[in-house]
Amino acid sequence: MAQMSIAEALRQAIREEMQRDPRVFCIGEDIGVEGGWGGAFTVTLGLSDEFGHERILDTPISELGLTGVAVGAAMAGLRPIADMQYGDFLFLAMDQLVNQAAKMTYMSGGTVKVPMVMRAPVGATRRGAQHAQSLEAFFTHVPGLKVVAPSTAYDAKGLLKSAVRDDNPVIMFEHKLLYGSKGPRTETGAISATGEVPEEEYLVPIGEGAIRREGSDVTIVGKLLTVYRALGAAEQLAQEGIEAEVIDPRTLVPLDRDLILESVRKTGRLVVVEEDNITGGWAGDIAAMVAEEAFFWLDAPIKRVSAPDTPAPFAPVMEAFYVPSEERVIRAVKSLF
Amino acid sequence: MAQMSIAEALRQAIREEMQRDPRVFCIGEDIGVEGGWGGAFTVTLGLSDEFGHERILDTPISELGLTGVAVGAAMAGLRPIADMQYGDFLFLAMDQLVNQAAKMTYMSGGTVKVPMVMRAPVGATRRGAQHAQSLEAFFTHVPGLKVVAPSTAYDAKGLLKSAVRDDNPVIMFEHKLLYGSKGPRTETGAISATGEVPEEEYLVPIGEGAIRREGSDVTIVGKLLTVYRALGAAEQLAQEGIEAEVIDPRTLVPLDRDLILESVRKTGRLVVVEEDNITGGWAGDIAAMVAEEAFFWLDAPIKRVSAPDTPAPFAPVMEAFYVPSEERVIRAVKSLF
Amino acid sequence: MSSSEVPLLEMYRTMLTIRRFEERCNYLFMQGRIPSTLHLYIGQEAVATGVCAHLGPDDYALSTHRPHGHSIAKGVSLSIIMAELFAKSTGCCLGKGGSMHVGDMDVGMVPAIAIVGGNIPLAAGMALACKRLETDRVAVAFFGDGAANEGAFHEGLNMAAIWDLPVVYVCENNLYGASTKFSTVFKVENVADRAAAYGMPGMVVNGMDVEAVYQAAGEAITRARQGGGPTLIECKTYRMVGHSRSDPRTYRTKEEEASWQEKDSIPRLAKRLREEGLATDESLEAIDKEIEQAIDEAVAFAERSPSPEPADTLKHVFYASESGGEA
Amino acid sequence: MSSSEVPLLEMYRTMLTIRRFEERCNYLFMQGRIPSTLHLYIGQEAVATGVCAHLGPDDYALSTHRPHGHSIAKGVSLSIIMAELFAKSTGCCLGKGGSMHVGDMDVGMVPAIAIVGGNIPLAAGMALACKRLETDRVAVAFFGDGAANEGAFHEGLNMAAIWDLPVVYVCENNLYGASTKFSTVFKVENVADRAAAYGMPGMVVNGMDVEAVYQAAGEAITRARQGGGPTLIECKTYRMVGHSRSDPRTYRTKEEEASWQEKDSIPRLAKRLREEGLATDESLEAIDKEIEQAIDEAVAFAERSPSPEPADTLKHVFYASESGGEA
Ligand SMILES: Cc1ncc(C[n+]2csc(CCOP(=O)(O)OP(=O)(O)O)c2C)c(N)n1
Ligand SMILES: Cc1ncc(C[n+]2csc(CCOP(=O)(O)OP(=O)(O)O)c2C)c(N)n1
Ligand SMILES: [Mg+2]
Ligand SMILES: [Mg+2]
Repeated sequence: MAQMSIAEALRQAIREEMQRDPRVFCIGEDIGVEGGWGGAFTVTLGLSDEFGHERILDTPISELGLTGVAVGAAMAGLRPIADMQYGDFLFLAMDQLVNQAAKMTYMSGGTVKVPMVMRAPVGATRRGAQHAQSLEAFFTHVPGLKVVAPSTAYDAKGLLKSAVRDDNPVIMFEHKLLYGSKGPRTETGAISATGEVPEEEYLVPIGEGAIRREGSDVTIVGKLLTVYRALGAAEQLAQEGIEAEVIDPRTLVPLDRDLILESVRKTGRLVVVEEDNITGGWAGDIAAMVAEEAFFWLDAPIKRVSAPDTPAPFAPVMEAFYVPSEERVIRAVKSLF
Repeated sequence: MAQMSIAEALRQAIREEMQRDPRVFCIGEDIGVEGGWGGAFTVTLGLSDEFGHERILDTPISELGLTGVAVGAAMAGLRPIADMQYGDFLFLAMDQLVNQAAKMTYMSGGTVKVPMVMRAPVGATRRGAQHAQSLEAFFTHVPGLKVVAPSTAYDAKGLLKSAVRDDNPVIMFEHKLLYGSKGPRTETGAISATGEVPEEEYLVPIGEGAIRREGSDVTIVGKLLTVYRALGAAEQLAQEGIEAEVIDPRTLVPLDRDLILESVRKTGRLVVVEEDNITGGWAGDIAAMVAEEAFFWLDAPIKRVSAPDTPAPFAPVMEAFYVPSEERVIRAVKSLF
Repeated sequence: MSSSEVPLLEMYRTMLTIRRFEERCNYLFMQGRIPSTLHLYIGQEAVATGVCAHLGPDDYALSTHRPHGHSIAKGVSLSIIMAELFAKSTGCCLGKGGSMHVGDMDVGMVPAIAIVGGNIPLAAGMALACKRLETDRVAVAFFGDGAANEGAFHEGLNMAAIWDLPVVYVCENNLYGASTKFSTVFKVENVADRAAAYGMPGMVVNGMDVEAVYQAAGEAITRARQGGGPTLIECKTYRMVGHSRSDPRTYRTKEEEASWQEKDSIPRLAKRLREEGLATDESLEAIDKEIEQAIDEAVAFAERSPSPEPADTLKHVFYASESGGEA
Repeated sequence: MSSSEVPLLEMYRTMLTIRRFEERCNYLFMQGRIPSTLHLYIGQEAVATGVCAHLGPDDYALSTHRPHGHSIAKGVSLSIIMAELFAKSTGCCLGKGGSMHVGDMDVGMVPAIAIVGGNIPLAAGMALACKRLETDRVAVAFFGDGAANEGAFHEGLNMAAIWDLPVVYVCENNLYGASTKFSTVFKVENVADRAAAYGMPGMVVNGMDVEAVYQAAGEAITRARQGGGPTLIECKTYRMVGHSRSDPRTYRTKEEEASWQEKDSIPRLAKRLREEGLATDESLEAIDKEIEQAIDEAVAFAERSPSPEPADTLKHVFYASESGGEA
């Protein structure tokens, strides 16, 4: 098996899918420029040499337009993988995603399909409020979209391949601090999510979560970066005799509800950790589901460990306050006992 | 006291604020055209005769642009009230609202203010999926925005006046079926939200909820149209001996959390009713807050009565299935006993 | 192009079908038998007709909130359009879409997009697919003057231009975007003047003259098919009815309406047909009867069709290869 | 305008201040003393300088992800910019904004918008306020060639035009949007060619010649102040450094870089000053020294300033009249 960073695993997934299916192509800003960077986070680096500029299609700075082009291309028989340089710019393309891509199959009575992928990096990395947001909750709320959020190289590759093959629009959120922890374009604070990726073809099915650590005392649900915060917290809690079960849903829509519900029925306690602002976040939605479906198994209130309700601040000292830390997870867990 | 529909009450609020403060102006599509309709739902009808076309400013069909113009005008000393013909088009303007308006004060370290109002109609009214959405959850999740959602004429006027005077961006959601139930542009299924509106000046403060009906057995939280569904359900439940307390938060951000929490501590049961899709909706956020803050007072799971996770269908028979009914509220309440 | 090559009689039939179909829609709407709202195309028939005459079922047409005319011209069956307006399960969108989303991919009519300007980048994307899949198909997007002030117009036309996509943009300038007069929101005289900003050819055409539309569209569509890239065609036209339901049209003058009424494309073409000896009063009368009959059948179909079940709401959120099923 | 009316020496000082400030930023960034990323303005100094020379503190300037140059030219103090880059609580945004959001409303420099094109409608709105409040203020938006492909450009310029707003749009065409070459995403030769699509005057200017920029900006700004409406000025320029941190610039050739290096606006202006007898080698040297000293002071200020407290994160989400407090 090969060791790969998430950026490499995503590149490998794109390469394999493009080799397999000539209809697959990439579209985005600065993704295939000769001598360029392969997108903002190197994911498509080198692919235009391999596949040419028609299939690694560089666009003007036109987020709504390039998204609309992807939607239209998907409707007419191609399978686009669109690249948003920063998730924050999805707000410019939201009409095409929410009003067009997500609703086309439904509005047409199931006759039209939109097999496209939109990839978007999220997370705070010292660039201030317009390059830092976690966008998941804006899209998990949209019927007709599937949403995936890999936290490991294995999942990144397997989920992207599944997303490309899905006949529906799939948004993949990627965390900037997880792309890789080496190389010139690495982010300060990056975490090594490098892992083993099989040589042979595999898919990670959309809709299946993973238990990252088993435990019997409390369930911690995280996603993307906060999976690592949850795991770090779990290690420390174990030293104090609290065994946390850590769940990484991997897919946010459709959600593996049973995995979470079964875990909570076992542990009786739930903490949801995410980098996004607390009000209206995805964490609240998990809490609501559990408060509805597993209420009688709960021994304690449901806790959310999220960013506060502020835009992302620039100064590293404030950003560290903003992004949930292991300490905050530990404190939340302990408050339930 | 005068009897007014919500559309009339909003018009009155705009008139009074424009008379009071020359910096206040309206901006939007088809809002002040001579011989036109006063916006899609008559709210600004006649105001351009009174205030002229400079202050009731008709724009091109450019939602992002007109929103950006409002943000800029607010930053430079005016107090715009922007009009979105249908809430669904906010997705086109989302970058200006989320990345610019909501973050400007924060990013500037508190030195810049953006005193603007954005008004947007929501709700399903037989026009299909692109003219039907409830957008609240997309905006309650954005730090830096205030969000109000009046369900009565009194609140509509008082909240809009408060919104105009607020030094922050405020989004007002208005339900199409509540504007008025008479006149040529009335919607099928409109509910009369006509009510008494005092002659003398008053404000409804942003951030204060209202108890619409007292009760001791269960708390039902609704907003906009679903306040009326909740009240209808409560009447029927009372005949079966269940006394429901119905809460209308009126402001969604900042939320009157104590009003809801106190009610739940009293009743021990919570049902949240809204027209929006269930996953990632505002109802889930209320549930999460209560599951965190009032867990030990709860006697039963928290129920959400929402639209299913589908786009809004066109056919009236499906739309009636989509929008929460009194019956669904009643069923949800009964399931808690 | 000599006039003998122009399918004048066929186009007459299409234009009149659109006109009569919509007159009927309006009548049924007034009677309360069609729910919701309607945006009628009456007055603009020559545009859809003249353009779609060049398109086959494999070509794509994209429409807006005002899609009945384009759908009919593109070959969608009257019955499934009418059934959709009646909110029936046999409608072209199974009752899920409604008036603003009619379409039928089987004849290349993309379910309409009611977000003004939203179909413009989509059309570029479909054209990109036509090109990549090495077909000679084209995509045509219809939209209004108002749509040309949307950012989507700018971004979409630019991409179509830089990539030489086989797409034709047809702007139907009917002088109003809802109640807003063209001249109050444009400082240029023609929408087509904007084509130059993208290095794209622009054409201004009399949209009340179906032959002129046919001619211009033919040129642009041929260019697109042959790899010559996109064109922006502006058709000057007029909507002879209200923008949508209950529009008293008091934002424009009766004189203006009358002056455009005189330019009505259908009597104009009828006159031409008679002059060319292609039709007589009687033969035109016969066409009208046939059309009314086809519409009667469409209405009957719609009326006898079943409503969807309430729980059908839950279907088709995701695409399933097995039609009707859920993924 | 005779050259004696042009504040050449002042502009030289501004341009050199921008250059030296950013050279220092780059050095400090390499040393790890500035966190985050930086988009440097080196090479484009003549644009900000020539335009802002016409603006007073009551006029508004709006910038982008590359805002240091505009801020300095508009009169923001070096110390509070540097402190912001250092993420200190004395920064112009109290450490909340960072490099991409520097600004200072006290001198009319709007905190920068890092969403490409996002400042274009905003500028129209600010200009609308200038007009309505019956001032003779203007708003100037700086943006790149890349931004001119955003929908925001289209919608913003159109509104500015139809309402004759006192705004000047300055497009700094540095031939690249990030790594993307201008000619691959535009089918027109000049961004300014697009002005015609809005019925707005467009100008193409040599952005390496501060006098040319000064001249053109003066004309446009005067027109705007006098109620003559907006202008789109395109300045042809070049960024002589990478797009942001760690950009090896391998998407362009060394020859291209060298050819623009020869056009560098600062030596060009120095030469002119000497020729005109407005400066000597010694006096220019003295200016450089003064600038370095001012930058030293700014760095010292930034270094000795305190970091924000972690919990300061929670402040300023909403505006409060009492500065520092929460609404
Ligand atoms: C993005 C968007 N903004 C506003 C509307 C509301 N609306 C529907 S039709 C219309 C006017 C469109 O004008 P035009 O593009 O000229 O088309 P026409 O109606 O004249 O055919 C408006 C404003 C919409 N559907 N979508
Ligand atoms: C809406 C948006 N899309 C993409 C980006 C990422 N990005 C930052 S700078 C840049 C290039 C901008 O090019 P241009 O407008 O020419 O300005 P320049 O960097 O050359 O000064 C890009 C794509 C962004 N910040 N905002
Ligand atoms: Mg029109
Ligand atoms: Mg550039």
